[in-house]
Amino acid sequence: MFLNSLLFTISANMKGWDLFVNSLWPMIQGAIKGTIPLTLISFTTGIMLALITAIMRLSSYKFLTIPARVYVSAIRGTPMLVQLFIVFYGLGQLGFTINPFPSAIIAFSLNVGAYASEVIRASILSIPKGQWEAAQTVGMSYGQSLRRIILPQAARVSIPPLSNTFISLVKDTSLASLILVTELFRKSQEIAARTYDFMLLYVEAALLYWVICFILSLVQDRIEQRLERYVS
Amino acid sequence: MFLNSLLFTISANMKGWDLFVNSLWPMIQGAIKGTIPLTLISFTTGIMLALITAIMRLSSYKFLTIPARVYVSAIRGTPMLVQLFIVFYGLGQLGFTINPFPSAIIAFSLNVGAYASEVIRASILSIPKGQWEAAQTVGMSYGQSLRRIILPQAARVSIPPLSNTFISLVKDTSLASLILVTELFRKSQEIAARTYDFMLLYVEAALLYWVICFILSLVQDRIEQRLERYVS
Amino acid sequence: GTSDEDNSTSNQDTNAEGASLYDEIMEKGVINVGTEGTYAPFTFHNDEDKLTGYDVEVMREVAKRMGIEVNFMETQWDSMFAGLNSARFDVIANQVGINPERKENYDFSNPYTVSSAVVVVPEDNTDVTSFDDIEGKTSAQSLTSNYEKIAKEHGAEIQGVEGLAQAIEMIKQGRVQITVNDRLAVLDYMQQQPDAGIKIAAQQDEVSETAFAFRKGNEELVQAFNEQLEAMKEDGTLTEIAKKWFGEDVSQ
Amino acid sequence: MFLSVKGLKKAFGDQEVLKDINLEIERGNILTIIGPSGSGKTTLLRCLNALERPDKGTYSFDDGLELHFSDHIKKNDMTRLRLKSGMVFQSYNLFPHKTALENVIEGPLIVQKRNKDAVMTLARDLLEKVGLSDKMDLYPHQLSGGQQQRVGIARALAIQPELMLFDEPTSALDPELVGDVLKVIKDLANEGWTMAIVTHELRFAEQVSDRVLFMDNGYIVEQGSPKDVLRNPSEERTKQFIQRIMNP
Amino acid sequence: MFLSVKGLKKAFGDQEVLKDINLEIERGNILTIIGPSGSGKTTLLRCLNALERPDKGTYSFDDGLELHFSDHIKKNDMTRLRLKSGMVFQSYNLFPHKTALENVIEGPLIVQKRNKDAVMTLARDLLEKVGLSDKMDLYPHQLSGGQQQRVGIARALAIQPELMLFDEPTSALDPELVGDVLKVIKDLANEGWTMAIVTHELRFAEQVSDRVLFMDNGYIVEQGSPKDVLRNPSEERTKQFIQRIMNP
Ligand SMILES: Nc1ncnc2c1ncn2[C@@H]1O[C@H](COP(=O)(O)OP(=O)(O)OP(=O)(O)O)[C@@H](O)[C@H]1O
Ligand SMILES: Nc1ncnc2c1ncn2[C@@H]1O[C@H](COP(=O)(O)OP(=O)(O)OP(=O)(O)O)[C@@H](O)[C@H]1O
Ligand SMILES: [Mg+2]
Ligand SMILES: [Mg+2]
Repeated sequence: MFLNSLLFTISANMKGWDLFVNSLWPMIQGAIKGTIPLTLISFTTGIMLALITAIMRLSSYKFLTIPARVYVSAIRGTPMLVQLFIVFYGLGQLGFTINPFPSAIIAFSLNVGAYASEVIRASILSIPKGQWEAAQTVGMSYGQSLRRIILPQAARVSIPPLSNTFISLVKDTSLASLILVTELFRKSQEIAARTYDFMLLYVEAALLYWVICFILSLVQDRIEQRLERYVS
Repeated sequence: MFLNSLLFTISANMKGWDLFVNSLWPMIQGAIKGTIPLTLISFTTGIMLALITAIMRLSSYKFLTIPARVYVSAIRGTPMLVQLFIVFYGLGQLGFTINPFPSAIIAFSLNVGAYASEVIRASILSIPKGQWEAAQTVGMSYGQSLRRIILPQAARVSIPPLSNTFISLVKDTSLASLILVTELFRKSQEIAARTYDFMLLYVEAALLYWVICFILSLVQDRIEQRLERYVS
Repeated sequence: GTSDEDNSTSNQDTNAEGASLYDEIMEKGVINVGTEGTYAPFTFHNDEDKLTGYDVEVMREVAKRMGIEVNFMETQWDSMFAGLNSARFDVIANQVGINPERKENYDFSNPYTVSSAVVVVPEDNTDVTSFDDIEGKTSAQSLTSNYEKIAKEHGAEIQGVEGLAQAIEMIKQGRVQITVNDRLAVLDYMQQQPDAGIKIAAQQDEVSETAFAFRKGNEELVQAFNEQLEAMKEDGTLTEIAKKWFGEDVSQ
Repeated sequence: MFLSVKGLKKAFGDQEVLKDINLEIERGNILTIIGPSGSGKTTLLRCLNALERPDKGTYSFDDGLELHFSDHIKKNDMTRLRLKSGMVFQSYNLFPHKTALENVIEGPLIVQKRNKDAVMTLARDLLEKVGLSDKMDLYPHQLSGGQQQRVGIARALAIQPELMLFDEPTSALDPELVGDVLKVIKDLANEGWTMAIVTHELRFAEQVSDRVLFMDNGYIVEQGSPKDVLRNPSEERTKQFIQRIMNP
Repeated sequence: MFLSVKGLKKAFGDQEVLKDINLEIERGNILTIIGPSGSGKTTLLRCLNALERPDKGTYSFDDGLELHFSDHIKKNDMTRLRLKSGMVFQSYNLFPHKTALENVIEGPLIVQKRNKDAVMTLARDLLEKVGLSDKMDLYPHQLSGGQQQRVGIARALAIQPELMLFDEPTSALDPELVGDVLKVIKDLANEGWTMAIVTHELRFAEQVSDRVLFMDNGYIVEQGSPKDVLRNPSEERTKQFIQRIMNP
């Protein structure tokens, strides 16, 4: 019903439709230049950070677990927006001036690192102890067991929750406009500022995000299927 | 190092410290009047919505699964901000004018409902098939099995991921300021707008969020322990 | 009191050799300017997606006359002063209204816009004809703006919104009765959205002035801006730019 | 004749798991089902309990209930069928969030809505019967496998079924714990319960059964008295199977 | 004497699981360990394989390696100890993301870094020895339990240990599949491997062992030739145990 009315509002109003069509390309450009590279780079580095953090938290040394815990707790406990501000403006006030795009990458990677580390930790813990022991009995060291036996199995378990983190990240990148990075949502705001039709443009942005997330979920399915290969 | 410099900046600057102290109480009020009730109410209704959605998705009837899938996909695929705008301004344009606070509750509940439904669905699926069958053999109907056997066990599995959703919600409520609800973050912005010290006030807001999340994680631990009661 | 004196006179404005910000800018030949890019017709993106608007053009002209390039850095109003404080920008060109509080924390150039506050009401409204009539009415305002203060001073209840478009949407939906805003911005809105069903019900007598905002302690830079602005006033360039955007001279 | 099954067929997708099953169970009799892995023993029990819906075939009970699975079956008849039998699983499947006692009362109290006091008395009696009167308030994870399986038996008995079904009730147990469970089943046999038991404990089968049934590949290959089937099997496949189990 | 164990002790927290274990294993001999659940059999094997670190006691090997567990043990010595034995688990513990062949080559190739061609030949030979030459490229979930266990044996053999340890290698298997695995173990016995086997298959123990060891409650209650321990146990506890297993 709502959607109907909305479509009606849009189509009854040819100006609205024109605006919709004309703003599509700038927004897609915003996605291609901002949203997508931000997401991909931050996710990749974030996952590596997450892996290190997860392994630190699983260690039996306090001097490794405590920093990992504090990091995870601080990042998960505070708003993304503030993290961006601290990296960009806060470090700037203290004399470390980092450009917008790398600042965004740092903040988002730290964010992904914290959330994903919990996922990875849980997935490592979910692998039966027998797998560690079997690896040990064929002579593997901790690192070898982790790399060759545990992580490949943990990967399968962690794909669905990691894809949640990923999808959240796609949308969180819209915050990057606060620190001068132009992306999809910023584009919609720019156009809305000119035309004052913010509802239409925000809904359009939302649809684009949806499309991106949908495509990503297809990719997720593919990866999951590949990893399912070896389980019944 | 960063924290050190920050503390130094703050403490070397007694005016900054005064501002920090003076703004604490308004922000806490914002938390008590906005952040916390918004979070609690939205989470409660969201969980109920999530339960219904999860059960719909698990059904074998397309006319139940498809709406549930679309709902989950649409909400997870689009930014929270836009969802808030649609409920508040969008429905308003169509003639359904809802006040800010209830609008925020609706939008956040819908959001929690989508994210949590996936968690609940996964936790229901994680309960061994044997439990369904055992319930069936003592004569239980689908509803009875679900209520008395499956959900109590699924609850235990779903606490950690649901607490993620919850913690995200705490911070997402800051978006409610965009539709006129005054909460913690809005307070920090208001004070910052007056004093121009955005960094200090945002960091202060972040610390408050962290405290809230920390307290919530203690509550989570308690609940988990209670539910662990019956497993070794 | 605020902490900004310390920030604004902080180490970043003179480098190790003691060169001032002005010297630095002139040497590099580029100035970093903070602006929203989403505030039409002052600073926004046109159909070709190019940053433009009154403030943007004035800024460009000033820089051209100083013989330097402009590097616009676009961010939201919320982080505008954070960007200035942390030396991300050297100046803000974004219709920053001059008021005593801000003056305590920042330096201002001479004003380049003179406007006034107006009250916007639904087209069919008849009971608001002056600023005195808004007492007790609910007004949608951007909480960090000058206009919020004006509305409050006249006894209106405040509802916070994100910008003018949202404020007017609130009026259209009957959630609030009025909004107080900048006359020029409202005129632009009414030109873009002629069917909006709103009108200007009253205009303040006192004028409000907006200017470029700088961190404190950069008199040399402010001075340089003022020289160029004066020159632009004298040779009519400023008036020309104003007329291009507003059809009238809003610069004085 | 308590139950007579005719022409029972069940396939999962393309795979025919039960191909043409005909059998009869007398009231008070004990039927043991043996056979190699994958031969369909579990599926047969599950069909008897309505956990799986057969594709074809007929059940006729002595109280007049008749189910023709080629036709549509009324929901009500499926429920009647289900409550005729109690099922004991290989892996116990106790409710982990409920104590032993709560596991037992769940059926009669919640489903059958019987009087609470009566149910409590019944449950206590049953738990005593299986030798667990001192473990009633423990959770499943606090019990050994053998104790859990005995709770499982009490839980199945509590709905007062006419037929008890056991699917390899001891095969998940430590060898030393097997005895306790088999003893409970023997006691039930002596009390005159009607039972169908899938088991690999051939010695036990010999002692307790009235009738032994050997399945292979979805068919009943041979059935008869324990002595006939276990000591003097007439089919080659049966001989082989018994040989392999007795002397691994 | 391949290995002599003296005064072995192991506790988990307060609970003493191995209390004072003394035993000897001769090269080429087969030692069977029997005993009730929880008596410490698995823990003993795990201590021999260094999966658990003993609290006290001494291991002396015939090649001169000596470990005194009261003292600090060099990491290098623990590694030497671990590679002396191959472990076969009750629940197989195959690597599910690797094929049968990959499971077998993992140890020699990755850990011992032996020549790839040699390792492949070795792995193929081993899989053939356990009767799986046609299943090399299947994943564990595509194999039956008995087949998985045989891959487990091949995997343990591949690191070419001097001692093979088996922890109830058939107790998770369907009765019919037990035979195949026991046959493989018998073949290894005939080839002269040194082995320690925990099992509940007393008949098999009798056939294959040189020495049987009965554990209870963390102690070795009785040990000797299979005939002595299984047919004429001198201790009451042993008699009881054998009685219960043989006639459940
Ligand atoms: N739900 C199902 N879906 C598909 N195939 C099934 C299903 N249940 C059982 N089967 C198949 O039906 C066949 C018979 O299975 P069933 O469990 O009845 O054998 P069984 O005689 O009980 O064996 P076991 O002694 O191993 O328990 C097997 O090949 C099995 O894979
Ligand atoms: N990692 C551990 N932590 C604490 N207790 C343990 C651990 N491993 C074993 N135990 C305890 O040690 C005792 C001996 O266990 P073990 O597994 O060695 O017995 P077992 O003889 O192999 O029994 P089973 O026949 O059931 O396999 C048991 O009481 C067990 O609960
Ligand atoms: Mg079965
Ligand atoms: Mg054991």
